[in-house]
Amino acid sequence: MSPEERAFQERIDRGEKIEPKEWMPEGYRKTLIRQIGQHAHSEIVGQLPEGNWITRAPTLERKAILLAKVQDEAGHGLYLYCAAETLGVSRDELMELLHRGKMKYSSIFNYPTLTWADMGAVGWLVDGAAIMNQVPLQRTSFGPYSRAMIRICKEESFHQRQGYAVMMKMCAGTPQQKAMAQDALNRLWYPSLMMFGPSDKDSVHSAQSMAWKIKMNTNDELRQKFVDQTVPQAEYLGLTIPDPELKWNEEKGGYDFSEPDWSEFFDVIAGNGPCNKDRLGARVKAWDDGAWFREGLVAHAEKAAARKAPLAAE
Amino acid sequence: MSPEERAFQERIDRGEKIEPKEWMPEGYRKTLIRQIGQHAHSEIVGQLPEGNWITRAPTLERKAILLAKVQDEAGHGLYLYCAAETLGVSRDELMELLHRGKMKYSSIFNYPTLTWADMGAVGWLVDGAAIMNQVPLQRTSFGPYSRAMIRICKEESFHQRQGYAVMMKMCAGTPQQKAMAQDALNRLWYPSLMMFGPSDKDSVHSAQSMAWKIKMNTNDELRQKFVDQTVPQAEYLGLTIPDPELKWNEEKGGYDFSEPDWSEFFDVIAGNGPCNKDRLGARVKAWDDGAWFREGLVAHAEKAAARKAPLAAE
Amino acid sequence: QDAFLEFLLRLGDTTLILGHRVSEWCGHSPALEEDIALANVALDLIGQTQMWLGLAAEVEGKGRTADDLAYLRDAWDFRNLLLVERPNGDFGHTLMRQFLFDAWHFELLNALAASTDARVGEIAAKALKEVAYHLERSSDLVIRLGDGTEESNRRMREALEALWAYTGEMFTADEKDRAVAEAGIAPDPESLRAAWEATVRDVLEQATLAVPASTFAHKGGKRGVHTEHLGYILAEMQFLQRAYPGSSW
Amino acid sequence: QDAFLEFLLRLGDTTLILGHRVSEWCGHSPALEEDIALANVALDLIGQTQMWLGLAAEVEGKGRTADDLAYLRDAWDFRNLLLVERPNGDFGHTLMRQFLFDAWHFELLNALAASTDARVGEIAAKALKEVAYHLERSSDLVIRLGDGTEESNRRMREALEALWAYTGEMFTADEKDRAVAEAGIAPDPESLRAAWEATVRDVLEQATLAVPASTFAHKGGKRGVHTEHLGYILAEMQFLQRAYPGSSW
Repeated sequence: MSPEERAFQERIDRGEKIEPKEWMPEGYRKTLIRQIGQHAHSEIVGQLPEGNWITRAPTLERKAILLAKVQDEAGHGLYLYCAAETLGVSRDELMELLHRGKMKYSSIFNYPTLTWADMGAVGWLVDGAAIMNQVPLQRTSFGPYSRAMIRICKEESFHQRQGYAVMMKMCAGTPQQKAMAQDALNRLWYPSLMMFGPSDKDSVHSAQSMAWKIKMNTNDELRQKFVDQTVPQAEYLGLTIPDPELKWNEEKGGYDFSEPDWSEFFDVIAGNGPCNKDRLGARVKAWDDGAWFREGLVAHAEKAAARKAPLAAE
Repeated sequence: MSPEERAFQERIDRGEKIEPKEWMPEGYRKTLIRQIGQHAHSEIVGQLPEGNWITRAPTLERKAILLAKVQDEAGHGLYLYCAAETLGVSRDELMELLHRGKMKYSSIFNYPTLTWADMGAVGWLVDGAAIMNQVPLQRTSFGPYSRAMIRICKEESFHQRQGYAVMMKMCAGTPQQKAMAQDALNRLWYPSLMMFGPSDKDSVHSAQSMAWKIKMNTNDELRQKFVDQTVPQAEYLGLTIPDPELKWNEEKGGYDFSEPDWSEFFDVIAGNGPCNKDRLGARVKAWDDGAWFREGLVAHAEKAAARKAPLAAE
Repeated sequence: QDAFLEFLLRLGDTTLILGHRVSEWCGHSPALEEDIALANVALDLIGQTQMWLGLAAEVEGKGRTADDLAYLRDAWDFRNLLLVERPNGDFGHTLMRQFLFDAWHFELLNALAASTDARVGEIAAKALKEVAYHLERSSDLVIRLGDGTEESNRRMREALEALWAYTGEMFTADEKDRAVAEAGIAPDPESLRAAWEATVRDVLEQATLAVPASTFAHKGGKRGVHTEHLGYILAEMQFLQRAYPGSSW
Repeated sequence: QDAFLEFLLRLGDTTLILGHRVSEWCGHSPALEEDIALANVALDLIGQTQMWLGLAAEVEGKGRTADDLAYLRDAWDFRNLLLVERPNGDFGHTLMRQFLFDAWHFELLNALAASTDARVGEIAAKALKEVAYHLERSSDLVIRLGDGTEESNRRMREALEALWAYTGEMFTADEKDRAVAEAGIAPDPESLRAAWEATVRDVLEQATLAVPASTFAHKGGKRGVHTEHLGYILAEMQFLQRAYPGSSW
């Protein structure tokens, strides 16, 4: 470790925040760009599965809540791209990497939303898992990222409560509605567990990221915490977690549960999830179809600037 | 009149059929191309208003009947383009004239189909009016046109009966269904009367066309016949023709009825019907989007021909 | 009473259907800022729908709710303007539709804020703040894209030409419009035209777009005669309420 | 019994949804001959749906009709293959989907014609005549367009690549498939693969298209886990039955 690197690590160890203009190791910068960028991409791709039900929301109030939520997600994307930009990479560059398949987004968004109950389950489980990941990141070492996380966590926990409220309504509703809720849980349970990533035993980058406080907990810790939090919520709803192995382990003070099918996880990562092509295709289409729009705005700005400074322009 | 023209007219007067390779006056050819072409265009544009309900047909049987009907319309288009082609104009040329707005189609298809009852009313009224126009044309002087009309009339009268059957079902159904049927009649009555064209008093071409047996009856004759046929059918359904002036005239042995609003007719002809842009736009889009398809088939045919005759090709 | 109900349905159905159309863009717009802005506009419109249809249900007095009106009527019962059910087209088309609408919506709400009916006045005053912002935003974008590249100008011009014939309906009055106007509940539609035209002329001029000369106007939405598009919107929008009647969501 | 019903729903839902997709082209195809041919294919598929779902309703024995099954079930009750709910895309995409399906459909019906259940055998024999023609036509067009222009080749190649992962589901068996296979009612899905592959290889070779190497297969349709597209199809298809329950049409 060079003296610079040592000093850097000591600042982190003391709990100081690193700010964009300060010195940082290249690896720190790169890891952060990847992590923040992926998170940003997840927010904007994450608009799609929920956007899928806006036009079909069953009441005006639910429609309004869903619209507000999807709008928040776009907003989160914006904060995060801004945080990434402080590291010297532009939003357009990051988007291009996404569109060319060079950067990932959370694989959960490659699953379809098939019934209205998914609007509940996504809020409850997917936002729940996201929060579990994000709450510790409020204390991450990189200042802009930490501040973005603080804003985002506040809204996300609101979303999670709304999602759970949808589930409560469904579970207190007709037998069909309750069946819909159970079906959503069945489909989304394991993909939600996958959101924490494979076991840390199999992860190479984890140790360095944890030292840098870019990653605050191990994947397995967070997954356990998520299961322990979620099982009683499911019980309260009267729903059954689709895991026959699930049971309380008094000794460890948490639930034992089945691992998700990691071969499915790697399939989805490799592009073979149910919706990978549709999701990325939708984003690329939005971007390509909108090129004229962005170019139009740039051209106008240039004209306006030229008109404002007619002498300087000559 | 030249001797040729006189001989030609005498043949027509004797009830002989004119065949494609025989001599005919340029005006006869041009008028026929316009009339047959417009009729062909009407068949293919006419797929759209009914096609609009295929995916929403309320039962599998109704869906099948509607599909068969729309298929027949495309088939009629094909017969008619073939008949026009015998006069030396290709289908592609005619289509291009349609797409550039240089040829018309029946203005009735610029009205929207807004409820399922329209599938009944279109069959009953629109096909009914079309048959009224077409039955006499089975005796038209131009052989290919006459033969196409004979085939078409047979199928059209089948369609009309099916449309009337839909109306019967609706009128015997719930109050909502009956209201839907009445609403369809209200919207389509005057546009159907317009299908016969303005009063012959205002038509310049009529006399020549009638002499040539391209037009067999005056517009007003056919319109009167249509009203006289349709009013009792509406009564049988328990529906009210939306014309307070409608009443039986014992003296003339037919109904007195209100003229349609001819200013609306000319508006629609001028491009300002409710659906003109959507209809023509849909056809142009189908054609343009399909260019690669047609070119692919031509390219393949050329390759196949070249492969069959490798020596001749060298 | 009857005319008042009709007036409220016309307004509430219009904001509902436009909100639906705008929301179709969620996650598919050309820029992240637009995703946010469009979701916001849709959200405002749906919020206004809740108020207008809520009041309509109250005025109707048959125990129906705003949701019943939104989800359990078929196309022929809808009273929205044809303009708002037009398909989104490209993003320029959507923006132009929004601008032509916002410019009218703003004038209407401005007049409604002085309604003799206090409930109408209150809703209008609340909505006016939102719509003032919608108009500011759509005007600005129409100007920038009209006066942008050759392509953006062409797209905005084509959108304007395609939509122009759907603007006249905003200003045509029938006996029901006249009845609410006489009662001082709402302005005479025709009275909004001059201010609307002034806004439109001003913005289009800055956008280097010519105001179309045609005065032809498609009509029918306000009396339930729609385009073929509305049926598809409703089939999608109403699916859950239709498929699971009587459920609570 | 249960497995037999499931088998019939899988087949009837598949023909229904493909018939729906194909019918979306009516009046919008690239040539008049194609308008006619597609309407004809859709018509055949809807006719087959009436027979399969009619038999399903009979086997179910709960007094439901084919129309009840088609119009009053939600997406999660549908058992169609995912392949047939994929959006139409361009015309080449639609044709490729049809070809990949027809090649399987033909082998399936061929085997079903020898079903131990006479009703199944009869329906299959009737449908086989139609489907033999569908396959002839779609094979021919795939060949001509694959071996046409550079653009038509590219479009057919892209369609093939996009759809390939949806073909595997046709050949994967679950316990219900195995139960009807053991009863001699239907062939084991896996047993159809060799003949299908032979047809596909032969046609693609003539079309100068490479058979994709990937063996990944999307699954779920046969147990009611669909793509997001099916919900929209059903909302549209079922609107009238849902909005006017109990009416007779």
